Amino acid sequence: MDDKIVKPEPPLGGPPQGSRPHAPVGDGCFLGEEMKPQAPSYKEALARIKNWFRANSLWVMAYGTGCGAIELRPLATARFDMERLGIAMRPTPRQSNVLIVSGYLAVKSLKRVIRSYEQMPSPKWIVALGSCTINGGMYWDSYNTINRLDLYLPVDVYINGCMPRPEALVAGFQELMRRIKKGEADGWRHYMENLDWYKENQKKIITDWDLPEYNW
Amino acid sequence: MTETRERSKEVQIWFGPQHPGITGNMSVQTWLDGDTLTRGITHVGYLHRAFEKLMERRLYIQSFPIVCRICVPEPDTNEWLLASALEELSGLDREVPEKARWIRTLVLEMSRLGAMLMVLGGHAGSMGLGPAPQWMIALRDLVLDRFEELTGGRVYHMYIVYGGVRRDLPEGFAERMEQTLKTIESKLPLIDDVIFGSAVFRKRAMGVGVVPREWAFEMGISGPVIRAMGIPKDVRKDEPYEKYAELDFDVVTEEGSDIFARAMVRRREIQQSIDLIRQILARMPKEGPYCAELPNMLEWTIPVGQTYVRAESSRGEMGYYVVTDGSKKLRRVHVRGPSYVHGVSLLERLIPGTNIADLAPLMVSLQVCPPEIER
Amino acid sequence: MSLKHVLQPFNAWVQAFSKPYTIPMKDTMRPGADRYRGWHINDVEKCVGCGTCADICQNAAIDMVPVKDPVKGDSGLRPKIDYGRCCWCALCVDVCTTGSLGMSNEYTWVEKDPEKCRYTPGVDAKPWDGSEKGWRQEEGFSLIVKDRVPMPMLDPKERIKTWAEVVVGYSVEEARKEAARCVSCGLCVAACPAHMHIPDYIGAIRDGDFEKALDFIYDNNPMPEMCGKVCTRRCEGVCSVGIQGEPLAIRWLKRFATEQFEDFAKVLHPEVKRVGEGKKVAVVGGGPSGVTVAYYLAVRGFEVTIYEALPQLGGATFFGIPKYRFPMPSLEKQVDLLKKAGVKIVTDHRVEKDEFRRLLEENDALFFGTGLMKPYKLGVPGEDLEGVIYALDLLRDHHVGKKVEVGESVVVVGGGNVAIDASRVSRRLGAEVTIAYRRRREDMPADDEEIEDAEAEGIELVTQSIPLRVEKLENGKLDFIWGPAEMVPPDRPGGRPKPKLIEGVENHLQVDRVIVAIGQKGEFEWMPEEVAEKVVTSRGWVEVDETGMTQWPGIFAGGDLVNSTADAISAIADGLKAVEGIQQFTLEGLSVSKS
Amino acid sequence: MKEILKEIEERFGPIWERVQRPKLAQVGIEPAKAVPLLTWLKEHRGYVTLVHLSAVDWIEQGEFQLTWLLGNPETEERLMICSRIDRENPAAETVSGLWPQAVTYEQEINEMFGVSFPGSPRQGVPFILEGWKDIPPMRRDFDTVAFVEKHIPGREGRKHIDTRTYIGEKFGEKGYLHD
Amino acid sequence: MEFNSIQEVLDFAVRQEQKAGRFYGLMAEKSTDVVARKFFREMVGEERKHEAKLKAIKSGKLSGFSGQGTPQMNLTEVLGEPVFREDITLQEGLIIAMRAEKDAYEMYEGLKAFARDEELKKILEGLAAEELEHKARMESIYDQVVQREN
Repeated sequence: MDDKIVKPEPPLGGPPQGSRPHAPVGDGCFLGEEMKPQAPSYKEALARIKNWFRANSLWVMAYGTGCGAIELRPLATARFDMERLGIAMRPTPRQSNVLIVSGYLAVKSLKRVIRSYEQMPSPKWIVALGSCTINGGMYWDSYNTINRLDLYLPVDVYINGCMPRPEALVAGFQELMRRIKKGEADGWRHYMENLDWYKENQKKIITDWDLPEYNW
Repeated sequence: MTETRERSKEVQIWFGPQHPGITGNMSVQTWLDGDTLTRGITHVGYLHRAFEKLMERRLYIQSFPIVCRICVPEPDTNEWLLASALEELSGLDREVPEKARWIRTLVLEMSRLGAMLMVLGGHAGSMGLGPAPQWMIALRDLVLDRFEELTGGRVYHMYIVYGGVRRDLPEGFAERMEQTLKTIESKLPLIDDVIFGSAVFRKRAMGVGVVPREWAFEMGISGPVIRAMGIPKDVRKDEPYEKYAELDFDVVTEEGSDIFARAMVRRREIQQSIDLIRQILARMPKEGPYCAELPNMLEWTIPVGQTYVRAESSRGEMGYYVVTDGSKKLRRVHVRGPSYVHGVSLLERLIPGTNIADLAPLMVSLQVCPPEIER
Repeated sequence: MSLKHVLQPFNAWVQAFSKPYTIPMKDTMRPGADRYRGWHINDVEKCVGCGTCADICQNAAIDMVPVKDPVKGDSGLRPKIDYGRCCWCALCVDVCTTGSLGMSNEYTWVEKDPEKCRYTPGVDAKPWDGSEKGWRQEEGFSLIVKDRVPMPMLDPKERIKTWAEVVVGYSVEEARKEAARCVSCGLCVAACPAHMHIPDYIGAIRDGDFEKALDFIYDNNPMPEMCGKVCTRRCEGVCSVGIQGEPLAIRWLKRFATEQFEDFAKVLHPEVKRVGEGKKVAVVGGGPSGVTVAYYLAVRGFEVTIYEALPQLGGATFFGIPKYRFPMPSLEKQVDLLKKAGVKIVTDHRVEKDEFRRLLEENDALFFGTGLMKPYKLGVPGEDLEGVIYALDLLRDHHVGKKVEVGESVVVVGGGNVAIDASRVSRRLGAEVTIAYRRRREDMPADDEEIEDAEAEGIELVTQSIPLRVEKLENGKLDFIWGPAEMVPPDRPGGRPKPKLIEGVENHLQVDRVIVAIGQKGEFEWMPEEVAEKVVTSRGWVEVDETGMTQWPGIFAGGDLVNSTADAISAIADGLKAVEGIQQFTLEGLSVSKS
Repeated sequence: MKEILKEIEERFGPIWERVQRPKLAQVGIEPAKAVPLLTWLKEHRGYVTLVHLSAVDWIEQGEFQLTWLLGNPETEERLMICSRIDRENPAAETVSGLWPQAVTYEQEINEMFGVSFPGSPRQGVPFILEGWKDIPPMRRDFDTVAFVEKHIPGREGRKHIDTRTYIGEKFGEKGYLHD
Repeated sequence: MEFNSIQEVLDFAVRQEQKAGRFYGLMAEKSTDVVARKFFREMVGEERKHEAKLKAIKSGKLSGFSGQGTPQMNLTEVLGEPVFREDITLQEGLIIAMRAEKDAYEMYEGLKAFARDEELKKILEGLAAEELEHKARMESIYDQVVQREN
């Protein structure tokens, strides 16, 4: 597991510093033990190697939440072939560690996306495509789509474009891989630490809340 | 989920919205008796962005870019429908120049070709035939390159506008298009071998998901689904629009009305689109304006009126019911997509008795596009 | 399940030997197509900040942000694009009135911090700033209407035979069609000295609500029909639609709005507090500035009297401008409204020194806008010969109806509107006309449309000519002798280049009349000495502070005497300034009679 | 199209009609006679297909307009039957008996406009929206921007300047007839 | 007219300026047109300024003359020679002023011929240039005020 000790900077527009994390990180979370106080140096090297492997085998969950998913198809198939980058499409959240939010998110979809995201094993990353995830895009005045994704889910990389081309997606994935290798991409840890804040935002927008309270 | 589960041997499964087999973002709540489905309800709303509500808030020119987002694989039909509806209501259709009509027909056919390639890939993919979708999506990507060159955008073209189109054909477009068509044609026989020649596909497609003939007219079924029943219904022939009256092609029909027949109709329509594109490029006028003199788009008002325009999209008859009230904004627009009938009532009537493994191929064969259902 | 179908898929192995589709990794980043819609780029110099791109964007992705302070013709705002909203439809590029906004063909932008996904193209540096390729405006497609609705005009050949009005005026559909071209950016409001609500009244005309249009116009212009016919149209000079096309016909639309009503009083319902009850104001001079002060003070309850020396109100606009541009009845409706507002009008009444002193006693405030009524002389020998006359006198006599004789050929010295009017009047009186102007054609202060009309009517223009002297010939004609001039750079920045005489060369021109129209000056004989001493400057103008008050507290001034632009709308602007000044002055209990 | 319109006029009394295109005509009729007309057209005149059912909100006149679009497969002619119902507790007769797909249309119109179709199978069952507590959103008195401001936070940091008013302020544009 | 030292030349120039000042002062009282009156008063002030400048040069505070080099328009060749009248106008006043400056310029040019040594010549040239500068400024005012539309 990644043993970087530095406290992650809050997500932009995220909760105020020092908000009490839901449960001491580590217990109740799926993998439990990785948050030890001071790691000896060989752990540092081990972490870097793990990150390297992790970065070079990104498994993307096959869930096209928005219109950007259609540009994932040329990426997944022969023309741009993300296989050579080590990226593969996986059917279920249990087997994948990258969730692509490919554009707008209807409130109904947001509920399923949150559930899928929470079913993914840590470490997991979110790639947000297009302008709809940043500030609402074309549907900024629609009563059924969310305007800012980073209020509900921690986003590691934004790929801009409406919709971003396969080449832009390749650049985006390479950026994600670089950030993972450097150990910077830790949106999932931030989600765990500020679960209250995220849950509170999610409940505000999802009216018929019937999701579990914990991050399983 | 919250339904209380009576004690019965029936099992309830949610198929989607996160499922590799689903076509787009919808879910089918199914009740199973062993392997065969006894009942199914379609749930949509996962991609609802309230287009019609938004378009009531936008000027006419501002509704033009949002419309192509309704159906992603084939955006141009939407653009054309809104353009021709408002042209008819405002009287601008008399001024659309000749060349614009030809370019519009070309764009519509290219868009059909791209959508058909992807759906045929979906047919194979839903039955696990790995290589076919790889090739089909790659061929579709070649068509997208031509679109990028012509319209400035890969998937969303925002190109067919009121009064004509936004830009002229770039130089050498016809040659490059011919080159793309040749590449696609060279791959088609190979695709026939892999899909229609494969025993797996034939066994799992023939005789499965049969749509009875008598449902056809009553339910308003259209597109490849009705043509697979042997009924030659095609809007481009029934109510020819743009330049289709001057093109010679005949409606592709198959017998059997099962998944195999529908796939075969789509396969032959790919060839039909390729021939049509060649005809259009041959008869495309060289010079002439490509757009009419538009009024000041920030202040364009259309007199009161209502109309219903329809076009043949790859999934079937797509129509726009547009009502204007004399102001600068639409009073109402209702997008009638073919999937509204195919994906909900027809699918729910076909589900009882089919095997759970055949649900995905059945949905792909009906070419259900969820954003059309909930818009 | 025949064997054929089991084996047939294996044909796929053929594909193993053909060329792969996959694009090699090194050139995955293919450049976008030539007209690809990528990130925005903007030529910040060409852009005038009209905000039309922000209006058309349906995602409200464009905010206009101030980049430099606003000047006439440039609002100083520049579009800032929010890529959390943009959908790359490029409508902003196609609607751009100056063609400065474009799109590059770059498409890659990966960002960690969503706040950074906003920038002002052309101001914030971006790697794709200089890209030539990408979506640009093109000739064959335009979202705004560039050509003006043609205005029916009399044919040049016919109009020199008659005194009928040259500009016929728009019909209702033509006016509404022309008004529909407006993108209501507001640049014209800045250029107009009176800052009229131009986009609002054009919008009202477009919607067919002519009452509202007239109400907007009358909100800060009491002589709209006059402005609708003879204004110098600085607003049309900065109209954003006019940058790549023809500007809106703002002047003719104003005139159209006034032509729809016979009695303005029925249409206008001013709701202004009547603060001036019991206060008396005298206005000397019935020109545009005087009428403005009179009307807007009368509406506020002041008791206003106008003293006009000539038989009709209107000042220079009425007497200086001939009938074919400004027919006599054009002022009736406006003067009628003045009377209905309670203004007492005394015409044919030249205020002299002692009456001026009496007015100072009786009134709380006094406004004078007597304009420049005396012509400057040529100053060359031979000027006092019998054939040399002054343009102002010619126009006034002709206007009042006196018989004016100009003979067959005439030379008009000067390049302003007065010169052009004098030459077109002489043309209509049957003379061959030549205009002698000292500088170049582009320096001519006259309205360029007027110059074109004049040339269309067969008037010859001689530029860079300095008059030397006038001599009497035996056959009774005059010999107008002039020398060529070379241009010398101006001494103060922004000034006009100055003509310098080239000695030794003399050109002769035989004419019946020499009409002098080189400039006008104010006349102060009627003003008491003690007032003139305080008020008049050594250049013959009148100095006023920002409220329009002269050095003498309580005496206000405006019009050509005060401002240097010397056109009707600037006079009205001075009038409006004085209205505020007088209202403030009298409300503070001060009175000119006491000081 | 003319004959069918004349026939409808005779059988069903005063109607408003207009031929929009050679193969598309519009008929306006009172709500009570709408479904009988639809049934008659389906049974006896070959207009077998219900292409779509839509609702239009004429809030100014306080009415909803329901539009049934019927298609005749043989002659490919289309007939648009429109009828106006009152906006206060709107209700209309169901056609789900004639056409199975009408169930979905009626369910959506019920959810989006609040028009109830007594007797239609899935009335009140949410079709598109989930956990919706506000008034039916497609009604024109539902303001989507106000809803978004209240419930869906966006990204701050943007200030909208309207060039028209900005120039007016900067150059001191003033009116003298109204305070 | 023999000068044998710079001081003498400067004294002569100062006397000229004073004479011009009195000449304008006289015209200021007599003319009835308020604009002309104000213009002549302004010219009186102008001449006094020149005088002060010459005195400053005499007393060594100022080093020399700084001509701005306003472009000449030789209007004086073209315009007539108006004579002073009670009701003289600003236009004629300007022409009179231009002519006076031109005469002063020609006078200093003429004196240059008599100057014996280089020093004297330079001072006279400076004075001539100064007068020429004043004439050019008069011409520019004339062009601005009178020739507004020409």
